[in-house]
Amino acid sequence: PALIAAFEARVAADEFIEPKDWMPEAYRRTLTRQISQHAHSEIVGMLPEGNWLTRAPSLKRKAILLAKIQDEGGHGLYLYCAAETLGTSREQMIDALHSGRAKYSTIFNYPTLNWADIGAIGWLVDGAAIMNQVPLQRTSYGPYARAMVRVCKEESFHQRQGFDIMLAMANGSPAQKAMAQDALNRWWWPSLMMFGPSDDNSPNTAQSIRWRIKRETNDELRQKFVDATVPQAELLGLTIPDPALKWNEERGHYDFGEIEWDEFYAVVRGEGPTAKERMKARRAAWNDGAWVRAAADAHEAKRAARSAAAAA
Amino acid sequence: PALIAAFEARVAADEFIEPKDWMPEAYRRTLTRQISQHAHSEIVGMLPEGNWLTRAPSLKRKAILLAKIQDEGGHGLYLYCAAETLGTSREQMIDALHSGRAKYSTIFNYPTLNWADIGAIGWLVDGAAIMNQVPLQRTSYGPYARAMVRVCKEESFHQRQGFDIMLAMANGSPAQKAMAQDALNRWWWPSLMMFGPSDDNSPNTAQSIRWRIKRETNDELRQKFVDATVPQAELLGLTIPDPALKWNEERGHYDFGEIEWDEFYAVVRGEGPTAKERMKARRAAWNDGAWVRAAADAHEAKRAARSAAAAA
Amino acid sequence: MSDILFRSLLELGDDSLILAQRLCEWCGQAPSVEVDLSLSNLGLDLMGQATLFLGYAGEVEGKGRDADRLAFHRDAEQFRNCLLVEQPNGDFGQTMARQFLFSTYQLALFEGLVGSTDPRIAEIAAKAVKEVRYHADISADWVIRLGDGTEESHQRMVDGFDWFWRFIDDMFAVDANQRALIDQGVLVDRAALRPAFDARVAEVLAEATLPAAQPVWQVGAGREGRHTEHLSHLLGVMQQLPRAHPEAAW
Amino acid sequence: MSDILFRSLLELGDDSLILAQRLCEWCGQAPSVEVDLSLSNLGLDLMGQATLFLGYAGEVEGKGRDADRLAFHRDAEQFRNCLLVEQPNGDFGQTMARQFLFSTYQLALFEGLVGSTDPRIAEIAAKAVKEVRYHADISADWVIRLGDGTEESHQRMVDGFDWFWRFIDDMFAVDANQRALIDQGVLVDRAALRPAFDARVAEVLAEATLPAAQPVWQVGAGREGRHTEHLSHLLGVMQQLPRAHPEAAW
Repeated sequence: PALIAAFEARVAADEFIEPKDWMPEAYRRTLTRQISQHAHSEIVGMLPEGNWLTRAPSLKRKAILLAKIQDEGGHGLYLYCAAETLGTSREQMIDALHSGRAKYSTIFNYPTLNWADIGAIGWLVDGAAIMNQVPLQRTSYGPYARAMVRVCKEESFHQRQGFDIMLAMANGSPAQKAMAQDALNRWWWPSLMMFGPSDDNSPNTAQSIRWRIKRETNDELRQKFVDATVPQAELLGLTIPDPALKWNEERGHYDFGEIEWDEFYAVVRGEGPTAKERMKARRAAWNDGAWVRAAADAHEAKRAARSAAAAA
Repeated sequence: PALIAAFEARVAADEFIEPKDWMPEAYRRTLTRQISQHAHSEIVGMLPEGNWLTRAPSLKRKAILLAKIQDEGGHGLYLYCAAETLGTSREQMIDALHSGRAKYSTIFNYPTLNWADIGAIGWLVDGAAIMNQVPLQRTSYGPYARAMVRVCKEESFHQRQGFDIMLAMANGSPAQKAMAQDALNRWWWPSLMMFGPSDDNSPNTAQSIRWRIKRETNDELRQKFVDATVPQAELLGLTIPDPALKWNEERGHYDFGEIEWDEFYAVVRGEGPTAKERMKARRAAWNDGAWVRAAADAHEAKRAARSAAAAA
Repeated sequence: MSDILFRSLLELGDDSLILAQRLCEWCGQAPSVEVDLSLSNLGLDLMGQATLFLGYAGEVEGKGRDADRLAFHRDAEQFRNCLLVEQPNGDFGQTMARQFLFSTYQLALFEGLVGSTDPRIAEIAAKAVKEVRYHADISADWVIRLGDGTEESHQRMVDGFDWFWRFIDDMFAVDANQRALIDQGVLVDRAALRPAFDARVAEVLAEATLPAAQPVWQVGAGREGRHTEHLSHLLGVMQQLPRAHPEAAW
Repeated sequence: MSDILFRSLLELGDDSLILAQRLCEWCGQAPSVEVDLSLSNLGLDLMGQATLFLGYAGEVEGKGRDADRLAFHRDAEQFRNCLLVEQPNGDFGQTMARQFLFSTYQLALFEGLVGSTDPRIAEIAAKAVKEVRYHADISADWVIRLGDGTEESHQRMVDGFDWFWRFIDDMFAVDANQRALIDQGVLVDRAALRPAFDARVAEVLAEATLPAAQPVWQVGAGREGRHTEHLSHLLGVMQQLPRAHPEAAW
């Protein structure tokens, strides 16, 4: 209890908790779940964009997309490392992902159907991720906070690249503009869902805020995202697919329609439109690569044995 | 020896030998090799055309091509059946194919690189096959001869369809005409190789002719093919890629250049440009389908057991 | 009204076309030569249906597009096929699961369309219904054979069907704009076919010793042009040549 | 002469472009995240080279085609890449065998082109040679690691290399028309690079405990636009969008 009190005081004083520091088990568990889920999201998130990498329509767009996906893999690595400092190995985390015990962001269970989806992902999905992640740069767990500093810097770059694709298409041929609008129609609601259940249905929020794992509620972040994004859509000349959307002078915010929570919970359960494809791809990559990882280990062992023999 | 004499007399009298008749072991062996090789050629021959089936440029062409490939599969089946009457099972023959002991026509180890190749295969490859096969309708082994009657009828249909593709492309856009010429350039020499080594290097020909397994020599058939095909190329307005090609008034035949026998023997050895792809595809189909064949057998056994139990 | 009829004919033609294209991918790859030929038969029937429905669709549209133009020069979001038929082949079991679900649906549909008040539709359906009855039978046979075969084949069929349960409602979806054509007897109300479909599926799954259809979140809306990621890949292959040479005749 | 230079620049650009496209296919599928990132690095380098060489090719041609036009609007027979780079990825071992063979060749080539009398070529090569030195090293490391790893990985490397031995001469082929440019020091005589290539390959294979290069019939002639069946499939994917919307800017 003295330990707990000291811990809570440090957190309240906005000090960073470091791996070697004492921390409550629930804090460790919550953080491990959150960071590994975030890491998995980066890795699974490579797939919907990878779906268009081989079909990117210009050399420049292809190179930018490849570099972006590479950044996501890099983020996944930092985050796995951050989570490992809490005592769970990467293998364990990956196993939890492949067996369906661990989650990843629901957004990546939606399909990428045309090239504008790559723009929409950068603009909306990375945009929403930034809203979620900027406060995490000040999260109470040091390794996580430091990983997020790096992640956030790259994400805002990705968001601008995505917006740039949307801009080119919104100002392109009628077919391109139609693709851009279609992408917005399909990605808008899933992006709003990225902030999680509404505050009424998010029982852990208070605890997470007290521990400075979160710093704002789901609904607060969602509102921020809507407020920031609507003017961007106007700039693009695209229509957000929500008839209830309108500026509320009194609140100083946009009002917007109700999310289809049935769909949200189905996707969380793993029944999203593209969930089977995503898990199949991840499992196949992992299983197909098993012989490579085993060979690398075997070679390393041989090499070490030879060095030892030479030294003896 | 009396048996041999009687056998040779029947063959010389153009009677059919039937499965239950006595026949020399060498005759049985030669025929088994030839018929199974022919069957394998039909089955492997589905692959180069299958390479363009999913990309056929019109609904009509796609349907015609699918039906054609289906015919080839059918030919493979008749021929496997004919070979089975000589005492070798289909499994054994397929195993010989997959292990590389059995051969198939060298022509199918060349790639199909554009849609005109589908035309060229019909026109040239089926054309050459017909030259080879028409005499086999009178071959001495009854089941083989009867299979060839059916095969030949369909092949000449295929040849006309192939010529029709060439005609459409030769009269099409400049790009289409270029594809047609390119296809002819690539398929001409391999088609001439289909008739096998020159008579000087074909030691078994005499025996095969005596047994009425063959009825004309390789070089005779090759000359027939050239004589028949040159005017067709002229009709198409395409150029046969052989500077030595010219009409020889005296012989009453076309003279033509020397085949690259090094290449021929390399392809026979299994080093053709697309040989690895073909064998990989066949082995994969067979291995991937093992569970299906096993399940069908298991189900059949269960069903039989249930019938027996019901009858008891 | 003619644009609704056009769209409805696209639904019919695209279903057959896309599934035929998937079956073409099997060519030369099937578990035995006999199965190869059998899959080609299904493919040829479906291609014939597609040609007739798309040809009629082009006439109804009246903009000079023939069946080839419609097949080879539309983007994915303009296709109106159900999501089921565009799903990848997977293994042979998965292909047969897909075929059984689709042919069972299509048989019920065509049995209805034989009585369409549109004589062209009735005529196409009358020809196709015999073909489809065979498709439904042969695929049901395979489902039973593989479901009640070996342990491995049973598991593969469970996994095979598992891929598809999310796409069943989509197959039966009816657009509000199609109501008038249904009322006129031009189209069949697909929703009304559902109970018979469910019963037949349950019957075959039971005989195959396979678990019943799984109640999972249903993914829409192929009929509105929102597809899965697989369709644009399929079209990329199918349309490669006509798109590269848009004005050529073949 | 400028059409020979154009063609030669296509050879350089297409090699890098096609191999980059193959590496893109690995994205999200590699044996580990680290390997995924490493393959992306190679792909990005190659894509950069392709952009520079094809851009220069377009300038030399002088018909207003830029690098994108050349990459996305040529048919297979107009591509001048060697056959090796268009081969399918196979498993990771096969991909590394291909990379090792190609990067070893490309390193020798670019080391020569750094001294090209054409300043644009020299400049591109000077930038690229550092990248390619890394590619050659990292792929040699993998060949050794996997060749001298487990029994399974050893066999997979044997099979992996086996796919490629027929394409080695093709990589080094020189067209008679290119002689003048070689004599002027614009291009490198690829044939002259062969002994060093053979020696390096032999050295790495030996360290990897793998059998030496197999003397098989050599298949030509990618440099003349006669490819394997794989290239048109690759291009169908790569060019799908620009071909469907030929006038769009992205």
